[in-house]
Amino acid sequence: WDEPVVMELGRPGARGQLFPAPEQEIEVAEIPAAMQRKDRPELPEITEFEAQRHYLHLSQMTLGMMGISLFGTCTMKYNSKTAEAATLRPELAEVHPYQHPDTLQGVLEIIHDFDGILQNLSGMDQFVFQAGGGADAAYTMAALARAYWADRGELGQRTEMVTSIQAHPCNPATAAAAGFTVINLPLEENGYPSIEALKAAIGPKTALLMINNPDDMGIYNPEIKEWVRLAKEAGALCFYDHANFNGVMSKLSARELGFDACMFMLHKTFGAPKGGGGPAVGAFGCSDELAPYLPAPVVVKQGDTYRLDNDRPKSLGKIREFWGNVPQVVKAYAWARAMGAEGIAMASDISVVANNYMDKKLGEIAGIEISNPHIRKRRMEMTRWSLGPLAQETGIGTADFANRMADYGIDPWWMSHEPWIVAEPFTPEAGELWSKQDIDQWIGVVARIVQEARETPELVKSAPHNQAIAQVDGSVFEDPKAWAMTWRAWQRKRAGDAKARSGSA
Amino acid sequence: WDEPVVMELGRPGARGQLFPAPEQEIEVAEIPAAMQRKDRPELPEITEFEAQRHYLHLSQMTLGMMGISLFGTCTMKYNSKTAEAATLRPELAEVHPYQHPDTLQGVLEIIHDFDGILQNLSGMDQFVFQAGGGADAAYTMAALARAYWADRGELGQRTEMVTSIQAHPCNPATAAAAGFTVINLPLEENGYPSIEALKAAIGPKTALLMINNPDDMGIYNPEIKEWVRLAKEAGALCFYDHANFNGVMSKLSARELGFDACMFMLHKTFGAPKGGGGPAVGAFGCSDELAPYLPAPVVVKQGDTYRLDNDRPKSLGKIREFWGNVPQVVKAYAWARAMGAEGIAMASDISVVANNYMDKKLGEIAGIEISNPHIRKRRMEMTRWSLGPLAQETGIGTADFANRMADYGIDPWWMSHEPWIVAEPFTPEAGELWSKQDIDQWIGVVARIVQEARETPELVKSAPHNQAIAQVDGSVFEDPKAWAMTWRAWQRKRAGDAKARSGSA
Amino acid sequence: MALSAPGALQQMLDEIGVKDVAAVFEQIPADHFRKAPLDLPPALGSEMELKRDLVSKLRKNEDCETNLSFLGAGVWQHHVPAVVDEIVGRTEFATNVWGSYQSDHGRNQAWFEFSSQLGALLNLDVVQLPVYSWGCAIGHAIRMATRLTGRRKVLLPVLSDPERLSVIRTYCQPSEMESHIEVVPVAADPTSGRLSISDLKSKLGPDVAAVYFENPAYLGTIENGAAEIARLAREAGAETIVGVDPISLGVMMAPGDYGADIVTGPVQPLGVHMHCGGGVGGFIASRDEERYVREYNGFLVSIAPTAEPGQVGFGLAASHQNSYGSREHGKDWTGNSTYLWAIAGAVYMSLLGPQGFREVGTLILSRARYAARLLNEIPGVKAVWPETGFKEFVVNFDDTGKTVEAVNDALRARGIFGGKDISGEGHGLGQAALYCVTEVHSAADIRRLADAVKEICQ
Amino acid sequence: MALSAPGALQQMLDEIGVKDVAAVFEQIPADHFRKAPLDLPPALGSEMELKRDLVSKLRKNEDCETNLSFLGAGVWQHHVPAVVDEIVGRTEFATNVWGSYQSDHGRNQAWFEFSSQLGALLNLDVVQLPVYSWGCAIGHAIRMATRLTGRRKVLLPVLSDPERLSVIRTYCQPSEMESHIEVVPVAADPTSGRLSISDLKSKLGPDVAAVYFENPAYLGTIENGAAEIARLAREAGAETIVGVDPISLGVMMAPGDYGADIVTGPVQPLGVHMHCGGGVGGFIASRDEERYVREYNGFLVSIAPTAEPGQVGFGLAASHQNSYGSREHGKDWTGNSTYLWAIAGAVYMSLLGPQGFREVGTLILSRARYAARLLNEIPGVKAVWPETGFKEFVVNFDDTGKTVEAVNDALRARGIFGGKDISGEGHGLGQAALYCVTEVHSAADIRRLADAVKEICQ
Repeated sequence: WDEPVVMELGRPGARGQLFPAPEQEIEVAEIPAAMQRKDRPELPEITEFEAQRHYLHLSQMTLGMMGISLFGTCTMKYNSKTAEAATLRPELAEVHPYQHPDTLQGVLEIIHDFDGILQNLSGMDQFVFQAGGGADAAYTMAALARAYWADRGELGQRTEMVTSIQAHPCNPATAAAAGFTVINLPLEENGYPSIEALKAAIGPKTALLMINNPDDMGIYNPEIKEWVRLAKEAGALCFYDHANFNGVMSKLSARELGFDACMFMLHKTFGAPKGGGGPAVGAFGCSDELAPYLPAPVVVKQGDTYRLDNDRPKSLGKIREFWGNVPQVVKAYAWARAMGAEGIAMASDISVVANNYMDKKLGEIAGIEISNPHIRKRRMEMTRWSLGPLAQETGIGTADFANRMADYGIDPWWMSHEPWIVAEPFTPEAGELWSKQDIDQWIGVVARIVQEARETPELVKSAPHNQAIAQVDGSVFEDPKAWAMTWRAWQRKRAGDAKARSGSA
Repeated sequence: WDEPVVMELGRPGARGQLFPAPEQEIEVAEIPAAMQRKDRPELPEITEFEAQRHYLHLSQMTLGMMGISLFGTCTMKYNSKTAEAATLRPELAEVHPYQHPDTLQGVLEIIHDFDGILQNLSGMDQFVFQAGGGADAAYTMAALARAYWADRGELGQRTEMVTSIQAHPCNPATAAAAGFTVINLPLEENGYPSIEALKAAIGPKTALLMINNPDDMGIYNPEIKEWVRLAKEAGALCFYDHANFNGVMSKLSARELGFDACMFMLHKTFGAPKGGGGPAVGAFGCSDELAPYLPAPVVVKQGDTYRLDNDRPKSLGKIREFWGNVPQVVKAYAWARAMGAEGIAMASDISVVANNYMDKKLGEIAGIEISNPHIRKRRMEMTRWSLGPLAQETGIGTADFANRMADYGIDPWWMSHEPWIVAEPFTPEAGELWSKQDIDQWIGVVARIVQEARETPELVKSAPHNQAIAQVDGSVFEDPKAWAMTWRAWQRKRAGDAKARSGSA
Repeated sequence: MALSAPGALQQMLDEIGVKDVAAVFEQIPADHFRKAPLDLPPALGSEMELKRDLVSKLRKNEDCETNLSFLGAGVWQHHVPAVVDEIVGRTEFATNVWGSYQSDHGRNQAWFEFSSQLGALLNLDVVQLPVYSWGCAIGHAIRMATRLTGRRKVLLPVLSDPERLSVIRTYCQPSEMESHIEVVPVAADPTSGRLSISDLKSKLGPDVAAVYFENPAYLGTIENGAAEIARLAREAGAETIVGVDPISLGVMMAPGDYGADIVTGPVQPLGVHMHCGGGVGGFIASRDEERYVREYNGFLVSIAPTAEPGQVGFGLAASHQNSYGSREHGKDWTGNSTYLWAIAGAVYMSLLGPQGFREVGTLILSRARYAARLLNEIPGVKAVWPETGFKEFVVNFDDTGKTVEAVNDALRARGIFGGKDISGEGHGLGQAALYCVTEVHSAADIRRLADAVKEICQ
Repeated sequence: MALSAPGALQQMLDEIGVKDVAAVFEQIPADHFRKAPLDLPPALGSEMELKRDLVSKLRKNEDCETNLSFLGAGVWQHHVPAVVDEIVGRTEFATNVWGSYQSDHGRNQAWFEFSSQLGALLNLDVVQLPVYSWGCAIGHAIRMATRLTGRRKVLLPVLSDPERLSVIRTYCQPSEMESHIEVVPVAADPTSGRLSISDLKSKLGPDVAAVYFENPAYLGTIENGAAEIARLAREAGAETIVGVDPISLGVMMAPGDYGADIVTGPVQPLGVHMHCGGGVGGFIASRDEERYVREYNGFLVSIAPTAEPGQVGFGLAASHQNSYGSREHGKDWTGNSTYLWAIAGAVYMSLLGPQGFREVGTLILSRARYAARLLNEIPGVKAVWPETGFKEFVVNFDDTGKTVEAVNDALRARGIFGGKDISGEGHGLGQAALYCVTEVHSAADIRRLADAVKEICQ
């Protein structure tokens, strides 16, 4: 579709949604003059049919999960329509969080039961679902650490958070936003920081350790138990960022490894849909020792009744309003119930096997190279790869490659979080969703673009060619005179351009 | 998408839907040996995700109402998602028609109220909704006429149904299927049959007259009151096929014109969705005199309670099981309530004005010609046009034209029902849905293809070019050796072909 | 309506060159315009008010999700997978109009996949897109048989569903019509409910166009003698028309394998909600022989090569024989039908696959037998033919001294919809109800029913 | 899982060249594997069982469709158009992952249209995609202001929502932290509930980074002095941060027009269901000045030309400053957020248009005032500041001798959810409840409430 921006559609007076006038017995009220709106907001005026058609067109111009996407670090899952449909029922969609708990027994029961499931998977003692994503759960950890150390009167001293340079950016970012100084440990040749570096970093100033394992390169830190031991010896709290839980579900228990707290991403590992970036949930779990600091409310069971426990004087406060993205919790509960213990174990098996199959097939393509190639052990559920050799040979980098992938109906790959440790990185993750046919087709596309990079590099450089739009001019995104985050700004700047042009003509 | 047929997908053992084993306390039962299935049905084996993705791809390869469609005789309408969502609630979707009426009061109330609305629009005394479409409503009329004449002991004599050659094919077809002899009246120069022809056709053998007005050419028979008078004088029943009601809503009353019965297509005039060919509803209404012959049950109100009246000894029997496509009735009710009397009148105004605007614009394109060009009066809500001049000039006919339209994201037009009275016909209908921009764009495409027909006729002949598939080889559709209505048949015939080829090689 | 925006209509009137709306209605004589003004309920102009009106009315219904229902007999409560609802609800499919192979390739492929998968269940090569209902499918099939044989009599079981039978009779016309088709009932074996082979033999003859029977039959019984019936019909030169429940075909023999010539059945079990009876549709299938294909009334979707080698497309085969192509000379008639349910069926069958059909068939059968057994154990309550059914079975209450109506009223007060009351249907089965048990009924549900019936009948 | 099909996994193991699944987990030391076996509830392997489990549990809830609810305070019951539900539910959008301009152009355009339309309501040129909630948006805005000004104190109304305030405090850190931001309340004018200008003046000074207020405010009051507050803040060198309810902006002045520097607000009123609080999201907006743009934490979608002349595409502007680009040096942090609600909002705003926002604003205002009047007429019941509100207002029950809890329990027994109990919030308003009335509440609903309250309080 050659679809205009909605602001360009319509005609004066067209209506997509009518509201009745107030009933006869109701006097029509007005906003006080000082605060009355005098202008008409410059919104489009279109019919309901036109709005529907426009957004249906836009949906069709969105690849989403309609093709094959081995998008690393995000763990592609099937998002059950059954769970989706259940959460859209009025019994959940039309429910207010301030209703009396007697009227919320169904949803509280589900949250409570799901809490129990996560407790079992992690060994933690209590979960809350307030955080709006994985990063927000990391922030919850940082805020909880503040409350914990403040309660002990040590917050003034415990000012540092230790992590790895390979940890997801949300860990250092949230810790910093919470007021901690971030210490990033560099990676060694074996793909993870050394014990020595850790020892040097931790001490009486360390408030907490935030770490994920395996990391995005697919490397598991085999010294993690020792890390936790050392950190706790120094008094620090240990947080397990379980973003990459998919490959170790049923294999590892955060608590058994010694961690005090962990988080799961329900929109990722637990099959809730991602919505193109939320609503999401970072489920945060911790030990009984840390539970008093959790954000309120916590769902508890008293006899046969479920209640919201708001009486938590040591609580860190609120991470966000209400209890979290409840429908996503229900979807995650549905996923866990549909899978059961065996299904969860099998999903983890499949995701790691499939990833290794993918690694093997990618390894057969000349010009791309696995990260830390000297590490011979099989990677976990995702693997960082490098297009470095091909880029040196042909000038085609990972961003060019991504541009071209969409032409084959395949989502551009995920390159890497910052910092890029390997040259021209890309990070595929096979997961348990895709069939062998899907993975083979994906690898076939990679092989084909590698060939194109050698034979017709211009074709790759100037991609995409058969998508809705051509390559975007990226220069505007960092140029205050050109960027335009709204139609208003675009109109103004285009008018400015036109004026400038006519002025110079 | 280059989407395979579902039978080609999957792998042995893949599952899209699991069922539990019977509970412990239940003995697993078996079908008697004589009737047990021994073979495995050759169905695809795919996952739920793969099934979803496959059918989502197919949906995206369906233009449907995603573009602009001035598809004549079908009256394109906006199909409200509000009504759709309401009917998908368990309160209607999970309702069984044999439930006790006490448990059906909501849906019975809606049906009863909608009956009242249709009574008002038509002047008839009772409506039923059993017929599964307009054709089925015509069949209802034919079957009712049988019951009526049988009740009077005249069925042996009243054996003929009179209609116009331009009436929708369902009228003669259903009357013939019901056992009547069909008399088709030819059209005169003025676009409708003459009173003389009618007089010659009707008499003591005439059981009924079935007629629509205006017809698909957009011509209104101004003598229709005289027709009805003459037919009733001969004792015949008069049925108004209100397929083209959209342009005369609020303008005409079937009863005031003298008709005994009429039908409305709820999936067309009343805004229920078409579903690509149903479920649909032909609402059938008649006078009190004919009501005893209606198919049972009829929804009636007794005091404050709604009931299903099954006690109708003179009933024609059942047209189909149960009461009809109830959700479509609810959607039509919703449409009528959303529009109200004024909205309905305005929709009819708009549809006829828009059609005349379209006529004016089409008339400016050389090579296409309005039907019966000597009739100068403005057409009703649709107009039959002819591509005859262009076909003579360029060899491009209406079917070629339709093939090419899809390339512009526009539904191929409706050509004409049989028989084709004008050369290379097409029948656009502007309706009240489309904006002026939409109609202008549609006409722009027609003008452009006319130009292509002159400049690059091969391009048009070999269309489509940018649709999911290229031009289909139509020869197989009438060839018993080639047609294949199932994958089984296709496999068998392809294998036969391969064998034949290898034999001849 | 885009053109209801202020001024939009006037702009068009100006372009046309008329001064007001009345001018475009010039064809209608003045005395034809209606005199009675429209008197409709007030408009619910806002979506908000409209939704509230609809929802508040529909909430007056009781449904089979809140209540436990054992109603069947032509529309049955089966599990509808959420993906089926999604696909059927896609606006591309739901609001689709007529389409063409160019613009609606995806829909046409889904249609073909419906026929293909149903053909795999039936072991038959030709499957038409569904007609309005199962009863209508039988009606058309019988008319096909009369055209094929030139005969005008059809035999069918005396224990037929009065609802479908009434539809069939409408298709066969009153006896006063010249083209009348005579409908002759064949007796049932009282010990099994199955068709009486001896009575069938006595009624078969050179005037019989077709024998129709169902498998499982209206009262749930499995017709073990199906092959024998088909053989006898064939010997008499008659067509064998069978009605089957497609959800049984993972465990029951495909009708194509026991000699059925024309097969009909309901579409609703394949992923369509009950919709208060609005979920019905009926299929017709046969072998791929030209004599059969030439008698179909509706849409036959064929796969076909396209101008691009190796590519396939889809279109309507033998379309000139339908009423669109041939008016009164066409085969019966067609028009808007229930084609959206073909898409539902395609998705449903692809989700289940061979193993899913086997599992669901076994589950239904086992649970239905369990229900029959539990009810049969209640004093005074008798499951008639308890070991011969698939998902439906007849329960007799004569010895409880209660009418089915009384039992059902009492059940309803307990949130249970009892089986369909068939006492008045003239089958000679006394105070009897037809119970339906499917995969949605757990053992606990069935026990809840049995406990309630026990309590009521004591 | 396609690879759970029998043999499928083995095929891959063979290709990899290992003999069993354990081999691919070779990186994990043996003593790291969990010892406690998984002990989860039994799997609900079939969709049918899963659906029944979910539905039967959710049906234990009471909802605001069956009951009449007057709860608001951060999530409000508004009408959600069916088309919004459709678009948001499209699998393309709902299951979308991260996307790129190449593959997800449509989604990016919808995002841009959200910002563009909201910008038109706010009369501001920069709108970020929503963060987790309104409270979070305020938190980020305050942190932006401290970075912009280098000051570490924020003034806000004493009559703030404790829920949002708690979130804000979390963003401002405990006082023990070096980078602590001090949160200082400004008194309210007791006769109107509005911000006390004199108290504001007394607290403004060279250490104040920002003044935050809401319009309408937590307790529903309209801040007539908004322009004055912004002027005073500007004079003191502080940023003016405003919180607005976007559904009010058809009738209330755009914050861009009274001097707001940074504007925040909830997204949920724009076409998102309450979802038990899971429907929230918060927006941040400002003028298009580089100093502001450089302080945003999340996703700013910009329109941009493409390689094809005349064509436009979309991408993320200033993305290096967020935490993906700069880790701990980024502006606060970002991650998965509530971007699906941006699409809901885009559809919602396009459906309403300028006239729809005017109508819905007038309707809400008029009905809320009507409700306040009816309740105020009940002996002992007092609408506090009845003429200053938009959709929410405070009702005091002191003179009835009843607690809000008792009134609400009695209302609940009548199918009515009374207003939020704010008696314990320390605002000194006695036994008081915050009532919310929107376009969904008809005059009859409001009378039903008033009649019930009257009956209860007599």
